[in-house]
Order: sequence, then C-alpha cells, then structure tokens
Amino acid sequence: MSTHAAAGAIDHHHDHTTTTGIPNKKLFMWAFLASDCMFFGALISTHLIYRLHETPNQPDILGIFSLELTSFSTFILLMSSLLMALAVNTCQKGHVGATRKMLLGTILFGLIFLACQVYEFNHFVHLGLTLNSNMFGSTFYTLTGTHGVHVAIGVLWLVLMYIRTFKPADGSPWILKSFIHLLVFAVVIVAGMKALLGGVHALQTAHGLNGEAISLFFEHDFPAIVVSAVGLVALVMLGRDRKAVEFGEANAVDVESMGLYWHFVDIVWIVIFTVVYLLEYI
Amino acid sequence: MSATTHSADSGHGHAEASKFHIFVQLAMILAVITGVEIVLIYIPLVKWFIVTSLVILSLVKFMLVIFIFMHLKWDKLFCTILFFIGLVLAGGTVAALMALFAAHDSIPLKAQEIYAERAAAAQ
Amino acid sequence: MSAHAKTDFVGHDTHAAAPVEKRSWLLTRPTAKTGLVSWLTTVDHKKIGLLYGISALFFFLVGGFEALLIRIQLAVPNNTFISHQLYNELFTMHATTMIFLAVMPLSAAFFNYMMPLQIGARDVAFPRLNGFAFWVFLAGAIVLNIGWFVKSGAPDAGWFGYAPLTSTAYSNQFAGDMSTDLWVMGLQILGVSSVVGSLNFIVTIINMRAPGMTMMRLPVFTWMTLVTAFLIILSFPAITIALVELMMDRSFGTSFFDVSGGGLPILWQHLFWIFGHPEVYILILPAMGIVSEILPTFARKPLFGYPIIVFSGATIGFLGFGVWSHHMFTTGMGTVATAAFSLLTMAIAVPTGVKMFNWIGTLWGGHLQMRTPMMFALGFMWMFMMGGFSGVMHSAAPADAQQQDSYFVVAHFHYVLIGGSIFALLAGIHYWFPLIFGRKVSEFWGKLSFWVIFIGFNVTFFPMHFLGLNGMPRRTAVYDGNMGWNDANLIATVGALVLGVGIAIYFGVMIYTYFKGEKTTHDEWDARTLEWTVPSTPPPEHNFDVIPTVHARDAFWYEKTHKAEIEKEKAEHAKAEQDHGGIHMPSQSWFPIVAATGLLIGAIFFVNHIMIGAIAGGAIMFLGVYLWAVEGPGGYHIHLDDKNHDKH
Amino acid sequence: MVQYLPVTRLTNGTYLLGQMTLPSIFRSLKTRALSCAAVAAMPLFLGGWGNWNWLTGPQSTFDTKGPVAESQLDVFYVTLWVTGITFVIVAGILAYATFKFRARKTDDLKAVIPHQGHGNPLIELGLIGLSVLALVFIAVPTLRAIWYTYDVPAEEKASAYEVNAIGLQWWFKFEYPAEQIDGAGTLVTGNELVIPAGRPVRINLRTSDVIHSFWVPKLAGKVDMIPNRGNHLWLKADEPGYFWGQCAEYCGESHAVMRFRVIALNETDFAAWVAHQKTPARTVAPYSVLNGAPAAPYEFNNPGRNAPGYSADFDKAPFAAWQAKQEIDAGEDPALIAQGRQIFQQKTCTSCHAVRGHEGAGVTAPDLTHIGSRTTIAAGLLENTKQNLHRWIAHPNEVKPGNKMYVGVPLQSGVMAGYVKIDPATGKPEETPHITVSDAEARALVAYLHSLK
Ligand code: HEA
Ligand code: HEA
Ligand code: HEC
Ligand code: CUA
Ligand SMILES: [Cu+2]
Repeated sequence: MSTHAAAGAIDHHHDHTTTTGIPNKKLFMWAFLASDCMFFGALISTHLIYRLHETPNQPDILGIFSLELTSFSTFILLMSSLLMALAVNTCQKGHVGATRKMLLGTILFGLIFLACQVYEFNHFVHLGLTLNSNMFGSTFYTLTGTHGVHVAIGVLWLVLMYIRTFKPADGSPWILKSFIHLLVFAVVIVAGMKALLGGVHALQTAHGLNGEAISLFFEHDFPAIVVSAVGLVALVMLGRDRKAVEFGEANAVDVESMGLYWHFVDIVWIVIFTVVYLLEYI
Repeated sequence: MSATTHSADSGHGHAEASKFHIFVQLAMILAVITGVEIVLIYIPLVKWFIVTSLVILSLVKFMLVIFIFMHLKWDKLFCTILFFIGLVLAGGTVAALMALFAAHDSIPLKAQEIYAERAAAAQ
Repeated sequence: MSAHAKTDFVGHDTHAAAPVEKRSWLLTRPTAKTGLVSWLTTVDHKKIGLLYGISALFFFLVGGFEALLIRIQLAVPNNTFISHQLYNELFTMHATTMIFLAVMPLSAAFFNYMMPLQIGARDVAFPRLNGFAFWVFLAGAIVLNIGWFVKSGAPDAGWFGYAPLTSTAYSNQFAGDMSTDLWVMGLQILGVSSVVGSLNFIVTIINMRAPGMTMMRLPVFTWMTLVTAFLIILSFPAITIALVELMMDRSFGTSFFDVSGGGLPILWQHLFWIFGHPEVYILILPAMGIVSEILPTFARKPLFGYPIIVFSGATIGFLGFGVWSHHMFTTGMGTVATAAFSLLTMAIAVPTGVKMFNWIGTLWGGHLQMRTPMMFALGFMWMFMMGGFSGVMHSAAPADAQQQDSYFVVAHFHYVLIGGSIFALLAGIHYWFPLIFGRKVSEFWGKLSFWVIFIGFNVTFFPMHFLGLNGMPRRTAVYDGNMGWNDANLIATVGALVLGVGIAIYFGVMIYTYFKGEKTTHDEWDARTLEWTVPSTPPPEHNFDVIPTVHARDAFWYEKTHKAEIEKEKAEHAKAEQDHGGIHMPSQSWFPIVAATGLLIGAIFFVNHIMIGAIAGGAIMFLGVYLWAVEGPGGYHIHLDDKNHDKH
Repeated sequence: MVQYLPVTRLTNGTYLLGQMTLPSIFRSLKTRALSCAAVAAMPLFLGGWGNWNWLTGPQSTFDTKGPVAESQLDVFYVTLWVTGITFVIVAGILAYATFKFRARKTDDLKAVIPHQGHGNPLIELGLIGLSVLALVFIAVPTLRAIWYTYDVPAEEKASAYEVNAIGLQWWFKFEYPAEQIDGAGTLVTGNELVIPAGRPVRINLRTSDVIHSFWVPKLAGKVDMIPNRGNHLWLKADEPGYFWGQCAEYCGESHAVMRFRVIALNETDFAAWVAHQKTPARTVAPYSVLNGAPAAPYEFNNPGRNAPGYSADFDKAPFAAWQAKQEIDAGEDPALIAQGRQIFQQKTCTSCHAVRGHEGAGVTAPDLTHIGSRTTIAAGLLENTKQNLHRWIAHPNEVKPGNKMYVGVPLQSGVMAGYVKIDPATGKPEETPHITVSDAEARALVAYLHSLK
C-alpha cells in the first residue's frame, strides 16, 4: 500500500504522507467530480426528457441557434483546456512565470467563452427564446446557465490562484494587496466584458469594421474602454513581482486540482455541445 | 494500489517536454473532431448513423480529455475508479430516465393534445 | 489534557525551523482550547462530532415531539386536537427533521468522532472544511425550522414535496406563503453540508489510514461510512437539481413542473426518488456499521464473514441507485418498468440478508455479554428484519398497489428507521459513551430504557400494519370512526407515549451519567478496534500518542494479544515522530463559521426576495472563504511529556 | 403437556422432541413468563375482542370484491408466506443463538474467549442461494399480476365500460363518455361513481390541479391521477354492492377528507340509473300536491369541526340505503323547495354548480342535478341527511377546511369568490363574507337539493 517514491526526485503526483500516495486535494477533486457527474446528469436528463415529446410554444430552434458561434466557443473552451494543462505542466517544473502566463491565458479564454455565452443569451432573448417563454427555454438556459456558472467559478478560482502566485516568501503582509488585486481583476473583467460586447454590437450595427463602427464603439462604450484600459495597466503593474514568492512546485497540486475542475467543465461542454446543440440539427 | 503507475515520465525534464507536445497535439485532435462533428450534421446520411457517430465522437473527446488533460492515464488507478463510479451511475441514470420517459405510458397529455391538434389541422 | 502536552505554535504548515510569519490580526489563529470560542472555531473532529451529536439529539426530541402531537391527534376518530393545516405541517416537519436533522447528523456525529480514530488518524483530511460542514448543517436546520416562528407557517408539502403541490399556484394560492421556499432552501443548504462532509470522509478514509490499515482491515463501521459518503455525494445532486428547478419555477416563472407550460410533475418524483431511495440507505448503512462493531465486541468473536459483509454493504449502496421507482408503483409507469423496478427491489433483500446471516454467524459460538449496547443491537436485528420483510412485501408491485400511501408503508419505514437506524444509533451512543465521556451508563437503567423503548415501539407501529391493510391512508389528519381503525390507532398512540417515556428515560440516564456516572477505564468493553487504544478517556486532542501500526483486522484485539511486540514498535515510532518535530495538529479557524453564517444570511434574505441582503450574505460567505484560503491550513506541534502523560 | 404440542403428531416425533435442546429455550422461568405474556397479548392483535374489525373495515384490502383486488391480495399472501416462513426460520435461529451462547453469570463476562472464527463461505453462499430462491417465489406471481392488473384482459375488452375520473381539490368528478345527453354533452356526476357489476370498468384517471389517487380497496389497488399524464386503471365488481373509496395521495390541506363512493349495479339497474341520470333535474311545482304528510322540521345544531358524518344505520346496509335514496322523499314541502331554488340562484351557487334543466350552469364544482339521490355529500364525507347537508351549506369550512366552495375557486382569471373573498395580498378573508346562509335559508336549500332526485 505504501509507496515510497525514490528519494530525491520530486514526485508530483504522489504524496508520501497519504496512504495511497494520491494527494488529498486531488482525491477530493476527483470525488467531487464524480458527484458533479450526477449533477449534470440530472440537468441533461431534464433537457432531453422535455425534448422527447412536444411541449407548448415550441420555438423554431434552428432559426435561433447559431452554430458558428457555438462552435467558436466550443473551440475556445477546448483551447483553454490546453492552456490549463500547460499551466499545471509548467508549475510542476517550477516555472512560476510560465505558470502565470498560462493561467492568464486560461482566464482570458474562459472569459471569451463567457462573453460568447452572454452574447448568445442576449441574442436568443431578442429572438424570443426566454427562460419562461417555453420549456425549451427553461431547460436550455438552466442547463447552459449552470454550466456557465461553473465556468465563472472556474475563472474566479483561476484569478485567485494567479493572485496567489504573488504571495511573498518572507511572510510580509499581503492580504490587502491581494484583495486590491482581486478587485482590479473584477473591474477589468466587468468593464472589459462590457466593452467587448459593445464592440461586437457596434460591428453589427455598422455591418463591418469601418469608421462608423469605431465611432459607435467609442461613443457608447467610452467609460468601459477607459476603465478596462486603466485596469489593465494596473494589472500589469500589480503583476510585476520584485520579491521572492512562496509559490512554487509545492503548489502544483493546487493548480492541478483546479485544472481537474476546469477540464471537467470542458468535458461537460463537450456533451452539451453534442446533445443540446448538434442533435437539434439532425 | 498499482505500483506500475509510478511512471518514469514524472520529474524528468525530458519526459515533461514530451508531455507538452502531447497536450498540444491533443488540442489539435480535439479541434479536428469538433470540426468533423459540425460537418457531419450537414451530410445527408441516415439519422441513426449520424446520431451514433456524434455520440461516439463526443465520447472519444470526453475520454481523451479525461485521460490526457486530466492526467488519469498517468495517475493511480484509484482516481479512475473513483471518477467512473460517478460517471457510470450518472450515465445509467440518464439512460434509465430516457427509457422511462420514452415509454408509451409516459407520453404527456399536453403532447397528445398538440399532436391531435396538428393532425386535425393537417386534414 | 493540556497537562501532558506542551504546544508550540508555528505559522504555517512547515517544520519548526521555518521563519515565523508576521500575520495581520485578521489572520491570527484562535487558540482557545476551552470555552465558547474553542467550540466556534474548532477543527477537532471529536469536537465537531459532539456538535453534530448534540444538535442531532436536540432535533430528535423536536421531531419526536412533533410525532407525539400527530399521535395525539390520531388517538381517537374525528379528533379536533389540531387543525388539518397544522397536522400537515407536523408530518412534513416531523419527517424532514427526523431524516435530515436527526438521523443523518447523528450518523455524521459518529463518522466524525469514530472514523478517524478507527483508522488511526489524528484528524480528517480537511479539518476546517469539516467545521464548515457542521455550521452549514446548522444553517440549513435553522432555515427549515424558521417557518414555525413566522406568519407563513412551517413547510407543509410532505417530506417528498410532490409537484405541483409545491408550486406557487397551490402552496401560496392566496398569500405570500414562503414555507415551501424555506423547505427548498433548507434542503439545498443541508445538501451542501452533506456533500462537503462526505467528500471529506472519503478522502480521509482513502488517504489517512495508519500504516498497515489496508482497506480489508478497515473496521466495518468505517467501511459503511465510506459507502454512505459515496451514496451522499452521488444522490444529493439529483435532489439539488430537482430543488433548483422547483426554485426556478417558484421564483423565475419557468414551468419545469407546471403543466400549462408542458411541465411534467412526474419528473419531480423521479428526481426526488433517485435521491430518496439511496437516502434511506444513507440512513441505514451507518446503523449497520455500528451493529457490526457492537456484535463482535460483545460476542467476543470477530465478525463472521467480514469480506462478505463489506461487499454486501457496497452492493446495497450500488443497487440502491437502481430501485428508486418502487416508490412510484402507483404512478402508472407501465408494465415493463414496474416489473423491472419490482425485481431489482427484491434483489436488495439478498445482500441485506447476507448481513443479517453474518451477524447471526457472529453470535453463533460466541460468549454473549448482554450489556445495554448489545441489547439495542439485538433489538436492531429483530426490528430491522421485520421492517425489511414489510419492505419486501412492498416490492411486489401489485400488492403495493394496495399498500402505497397507506399506514402499511408507515409501519414499514418506522420499523426500518426506528427499529433499524434509531436502535443502532442508540446502541452506538451507549457503546461509545465510555470512550467519549469516560463514564458508563448504569446497566439497570440502560436495560430499562431499552425494554420500555422496545415495547413502546412495537405497540406503536405493529398495529399500523393492520391499519394499512384495513385501508387507512397515511397523511390524514382525521378519520371516521366507522372504518375499523379506532382500536389500532388508540393502541398506537398509547405506544407512542410509552416510547416517549422510554426515550425520556434514555436521555435522562445519559445526562445523569455525564455528570455523575460511574467512571471507567478506557476499553470498558474489552473491544477490538483502534478507537479504544486512545491513551485516555475522553481522548486527547491528538488522539494517539503514537500513530498505531496495524497488523490485523481487529487491530486492538491483536495489540492486546501481542503486547510486547506492539510496545517496542510504538516506542520506535514515538521517537521518529518526536525527531520529526512533534505531533502536528491543524490550527483552529474562524472562517468556516463566518462563511456558513454568510450562507445563512444570504439564504434567509433570498427566501424573502430581498436581493440586496442575499448578495450581502453571499459577500460575507465569499469573504470568509477568501480569508480561509489566505490564512492557509496552519498548524502547530505537540510534544508529549511522557512522565505526566502516563497518569491519565 | 407435551402431547399437545404439534410435534408429537409426527411419527416418531416424540422421540425427536425428547432429544432436542429446544427445552433449553424454555428452561428459565423468566423466558417462560415472557412467552406466556406474548401468548396472552396475541388476542390483542388477532381478535380477542367481540366484534373484531381490524381487517374487515369498509376499506379492507382483505375483503376483496373483484378480480383485480383479489389478484393483488393473492400476491400479498405469497409475500406474507414467504417472508413469514423466512422470519420464523431466521428469527428462530437468532433467538436460539442468543439464548444458547449468552454469558450467564456476570463474573465470567470476560473469562472465556470463544473460538475466533472468521466465517464460512460455504454457508454464506448457501444462504444467498436460498434467499434468491425465496425471492423467486415472490417474483413469479408478482410479474403475472403486474400484467394482469395493468389493463382489462383482452378477452373482456369488448364488454369493458369506460369512465373518466377527475380529481380536484378535494372532490372527484366522474364522466361517462358513453352516455351523451342531447344538448348537454357527456353525463357528469360527482363523488359517487356508479358502475355496472360483473363487467370490467376501465377508468381514465385525470386531475385538474395537483396529484390525487384513486383507491377503492375492495375493488382495486390505487393508481395516481397525475397532471399531464394519461393514467388508467381497471376494476370489476363481481356483485352489485356499495364501496368506500379515498384519495390516497397527499393533495393539500383537506386531503384527509377527500373521499368517494362506488356503487355497482346489475345490468338492468345500471341502465335504469343511466337513463334517469340523463334526465334534467326534477322540478317540484310550488303548487303541486303533497306526497304524504309534511315531514316534521329537523333539528339542527352545528356539531362543530371534524364531527363525524356517518351513522350506524347506514353502515349496516349501505347498498339498501343507496337504493332508498333513489326514491322521492316523503313529505316534501313544495313551497320550501321553490324558495330554495330561488335562494340557490340568489346566493350565486349557480356560478359554480350545475343543475341541469334548472338555473345552475357552473362547472368548477360538483354537478348537483341529482344530488338528492346521492348517499353522501362533500366528497363521500358526510351522509346525505338533512342535518348534514344543512351543516355543509351553513359551515363548509368546518367540515372541510380550505375547501374551494368556502375560499373560492382559482381560475385562470383571478378567483371565483366562494363563501368568502380572499384578499390575495394577505391570504385572509375579507371582513364581510361573500355568501352567508341563515338557518332558514339553509332549510330551504336543503329541501330544494333533496328534491333533486
Ligand atoms: C432505513 C431506511 C429504509 C430501509 C433500510 C428500507 C429497506 C427496504 N425498503 Fe423501504 N422505505 C423507507 C425506508 C427504508 N426502506 C422509507 C422511509 C419509505 C417511505 C418513504 C415515503 O413514502 O415517505 C420506504 C418505502 C418503501 C417502498 C415504497 C412503498 C410505497 O410507498 O408504496 C418500498 C417498495 O418496494 C420499499 C422497499 C424496501 C425494501 C425491499 C427494502 C430492503 O432493503 C429490505 C431488505 C431487508 C430484509 C429483507 C430483511 C433481512 C433479510 C433476510 C433475513 C434475508 C432473507 C429475506 C428474504 C429472502 C426475503 N420501501
Ligand atoms: C428517522 C425517521 C423517523 C423517526 C425516528 C420517526 C419517529 C416517529 N414517528 Fe415518524 N415519520 C417519518 C420518519 C420518522 N419517524 C417519516 C419519513 C414520515 C413520513 C412523513 C410524510 O408523510 O411526509 C413519518 C410519519 C409518521 C406518521 C404518519 C403521519 C401521517 O402519515 O399522517 C406517524 C404517525 O403515527 C409517525 C409517528 C412517529 C412516532 C410516534 C415516532 C417516535 O419514534 C418518536 C419517538 C420520540 C419521542 C416520543 C420524543 C422524545 C421524547 C421527549 C420529547 C420527551 C417528552 C415526552 C414524553 C415524556 C412522552 N411518523
Ligand atoms: C366558489 C364556488 C362555489 C360556490 C359559490 C358554491 N359551491 Fe357548493 N361546492 C363547491 C365545491 C368546489 C364543492 C366541492 C367541495 C369539496 O367536496 O371539496 C362544492 C360542494 C357542494 C355540495 C356537495 C356536493 C357533493 O356531491 O359532494 C353541495 C350540496 C353544495 N356545494 C351546495 C352549494 C350551495 C347550496 C351553494 C350556495 C349557497 C354553493 N354550493 C355554492 C363550490 C361552490
Ligand atoms: Cu386528493 Cu388527496
Ligand atoms: Cu426506497
């Protein structure tokens, strides 16, 4: 039962202080994901059950869905999974700088996915598919919304992990700074999201990237643009560490557990993409 | 627990580098499969074939992510067992629910009304 | 206990050599070992176990009180003791309280207290999370019970809250009735608590076992803890989703269960029972674990067929996920589905029977000591067997068509729930009382309470079989006097009062014993498992002076028969640990209770549709979790002072 | 003593008994006293009392009166025998082991350490095999009965009679799709289902609000009425008779008092009943001749909440009582009836109730066209006597708390006011009731409603 790893070599996946050699956090995460399978199983069942037979006010789903957008966000989520895997990989090698970049990339892709979802929901609502317009709306928004909440929690977790990589090694006070860091992130994310969606909207109203689009964009979203720009600068400033940090290989298991969660959210989307979106087209 | 999972690739720079490539390649494969899926739905083939292929393809993606991105392939067998307990039960439950609700006795009255109205309108 | 242990606190989870961190006041770890703060901030699995236990017993009395009101109303036909409405609230809350706030947390109390001791661990894998699970449980319990004290009344939709009775159209037809919202929210919160707690137990059992404690050497109670924890994490998601959908219906106008929008109320039943049936095994498996500990101890013989008992426990858990629709035999599922669920349900009798047979095998050829815990354990075997048999009668779907929603079901599930779960839990309290409090209940009073409870219980619930077969439906506040139900109901009520007296004796004796009872040495019963190897009763904070090394299934029994070998081994290990920096213990923390309080505040505001308050509650919770993450696991070391220690 | 034991009747049984260690169970005085007590307590359960009715009540599942209930009872008996025998064996061994191996003296509690045996796979597998076998005994008849009770057997399909039963909070509506009335659509009744005896009846189960369940224990096990679900059940009454039924799924405040009755009639009676039901409501002209000496006015004191509404006389011969109810009451007071009919209109009873041929046209409440010929009112709860009807009309909320006649019927567009108007904001009834019925008015209404034969 007890596995004693060869002395010397750092063993990322096995923790000698536990009976099985699997780190507690990782085991916890796997058990949680087993539970989450049932969670999404119940949600997906609900959606499918209501697709088995006609329900009142059935919407014209093909006229509402946009396969391009969904494929794009699916692709984005897959790529974020890649970045997440790389973040774990670099962290295990002790490359804090690379880990941070990968984390930021994952955050960014996660946010793009969320933006797509916000856009999609908005778009669908305009086309008349709302949470309570019909059963399809109810099950669709509940299922994809729950998934979106999972992604959002994942993004929050990633941000917290990213901030944590700056915890100074000498134990000097840091909570306040970390909290400010978090707030700045929140501001950038909200403002950035608004600016991004505003940009897309401008592109659409102006039918393409032209002067009109740009002026529309600045006209409507100036505050958001400014706030996110300032915030970004602040983030860059906060993201330069001068002191030695505590974060290192020992934290690989934290990043890895978070990664498990992130990948799981990804595979749930793989199922949703097929079952909720693609199957409608057949 | 299996001792063989104590694979040589952990902790050695060389092996880690190769994992980097595995990850990137996997991402490509996943993207390609997604592309195939999207194309598939437009191909005029019999329905059951497309549905089966879609299910299989997403299953393949699913398994690839779990075993490679989520590292299950290189981890202790116990993690796999743990996760699959949940996965299998969830899959079984979904299947059982679908079977129950697809049964003739479960056709909702509302759906019957709608079908009847539609049949009446068609005449 | 601090007399024999001197402690030095270190900033975080490194050895004493690491630089001591300068910590802001916000992150100063509480260190009180006694008093209120020590309880509010505790991460000690034993203290948390006691918190669970005490809350559970309190709610058991509440639920029992509700049951007595029910019984008084039913004592005579056409009674006017309470109104229909109150009656409906009473049976809803009686069941919800007994199941979620009494039996489950009482099992959790034993999980918490005993399981780490049984596997030779110093604590659970995530001590702060363990505290969090308890405080969240308390929050859920509060939300569920607020209804009694506010205008809208307590939840009244029955413990399985069938849609569409829970929809706004029927449950607050005329006024802003939030009792159903309280029920929904309360169960959601309890779900969070149960799932978090169970994940913790799973990791603990898998990962924190003492050296040599292989899976096939785990005490059966620990095995059943593991299976139960799996059942919880896999079944609660189903009810969570059902409740989310109900909440969407009630608050956001969806129509998951609303027919006008095409909703299917039957879907609620499926989702509920996908949870609900595993739930009944969540209630019984810990009880079976306790009995599997008590019988060998008092038979002075190892458990008969340990591997098969373990395996059948897991099989019951697994099969339990495939039988849920036996609660829905009368919903017109059609022949094939009914037949399938009928057969699968019968199949469960086999692994359960295996347990029963092996317990008898354990008694066979033993040297049975008829002490109080043993009496309750034997009572369990008899009563559970009877409840199991009426379960098998239900599983025959055509027969169940006459029994479903009649008092026959009420008889069945009280036999398995009281005769099963409660008897075993009461046995467990008696059994481990000397370990937990260092005192022992008087045999006379213990046995007296057993007989009064046993007789009261049977007098209450045996007649209910006849009531059900004679056509009395359950959940009826009144019945007419011409139906042939009068005698049996009156007898049942008298029985319930006797049962109440028995329970009163039981708890009276416990309280007396706590203050005045006969002191015991540890190992009062000449037991067989590791929890009895603690150096003192009550056990010290660090559980074991030396982490035990396990050589056999009944680890303590082995130690007792191989004293010299064990002494030597212990000395070596003690030295190794001392060289390692002493015994490492997790630090206490404020943040679990802060986070749970945020959840409570948020939930209450949400139910009242005050979104600002809900957000504020959420913010408090987030802050709690944030600081919890920032403060880190922490920890300190205990150095045992050997001279003082032996005196305890 | 010994020769009275059944065992002695076996050939060479006497010898066996002498050898067995069974007496060890009966050795101690304490145990003997206990078993005596157990035997003494038996009558408590098995019928020591004069008129023991623990299993013979009006809703007994043992006293079956039709093939569906009977096949369900047969399955029950199978389960009872199998589990009973298993119980006797397992519990016997358990008892034996407990007594045989128990430590007798307190001081030798820790003295002997028994053999530390760990198990015996052969025994265990054997027992698993036996359990499976026992379950097979249950499974086979179970499966057979599942298919049998599901729907009318094919060979009887042709003769099956179809009705619809609809559950509402807290009463039942019955429709007879086979019986169409010119200009008034399907024949509808409430709370008393009349069926042909000796013929399979297929009942479509529907609900218009929450889940209810249709249960007539003597005829068939229950099947639920679930929104958005097309359930059905079938039953057959072997002989004409009168049966008690009950809603068996919790459906809100007054679930306990949501009941109904089923009356099975032979073919000719049934045809006559249907023909009569199709006729519009009976009209008693105010000037018509009295049919006998005027009946003395009845006494009425409100008996209060939950007071019983049944009588021993009725229970003795319920079927005869039903038949008697079909006859016109002696001593009717035509003037009072006419007054009642007027009040029925004035009090807006008509907005909820239908009295076919008279003024009422409501559909949200039980059809009252032939209410006078029903044996019960308020959904099988109260016998249809003058006092009870008076009580129901004057104090419906004390009979059935929260009932829709009192609080109003929720409709798509708001609420149709009942006796009170409920303020949607507070859930409380408004100060002034919407309908009040004085003693005199109630008497007139009773006379009117009882004239509707
Ligand atoms: C502790 C909780 C617990 C346990 C352990 C069980 C155990 C079982 N239950 Fe029970 N059950 C409930 C709690 C429990 N139940 C509750 C709360 C309800 C009602 C919910 C509600 O409606 O409110 C319910 C309702 C319920 C129903 C639905 C009834 C209805 O509403 O119509 C059914 C139907 O099949 C059923 C079956 C069984 C079976 C087959 C078992 C089996 O697991 C029992 C197995 C045990 C034995 C059989 C005895 C020992 C075995 C032997 C000695 C071996 C030999 C035996 C044979 C060969 C037969 N139960
Ligand atoms: C673990 C679960 C559990 C437990 C322990 C109990 C315990 C008891 N229950 Fe039950 N019960 C359920 C679970 C449980 N119950 C469930 C799930 C339902 C279904 C609800 C539904 O339909 O939704 C139900 C329903 C239910 C009903 C049916 C209601 C109905 O359908 O209309 C009845 C009726 O008799 C009843 C009675 C009792 C009694 C008398 C006890 C007794 O064992 C209680 C013993 C405790 C005490 C007696 C109190 C303790 C002592 C004191 C407070 C001291 C003071 C008192 C005295 C000195 C007298 N319960
Ligand atoms: C708001 C609608 C409403 C109004 C107004 C109303 N009723 Fe009713 N009535 C009902 C409903 C609903 C029931 C069924 C109640 C139950 O059993 O739960 C009922 C039941 C009855 C019954 C019993 C029928 C049976 O078969 O069990 C009688 C008799 C009756 N009403 C008479 C009257 C009279 C007389 C009035 C006027 C004074 C009246 N009702 C006004 C709704 C109404
Ligand atoms: Cu209708 Cu209960
Ligand atoms: Cu069950």
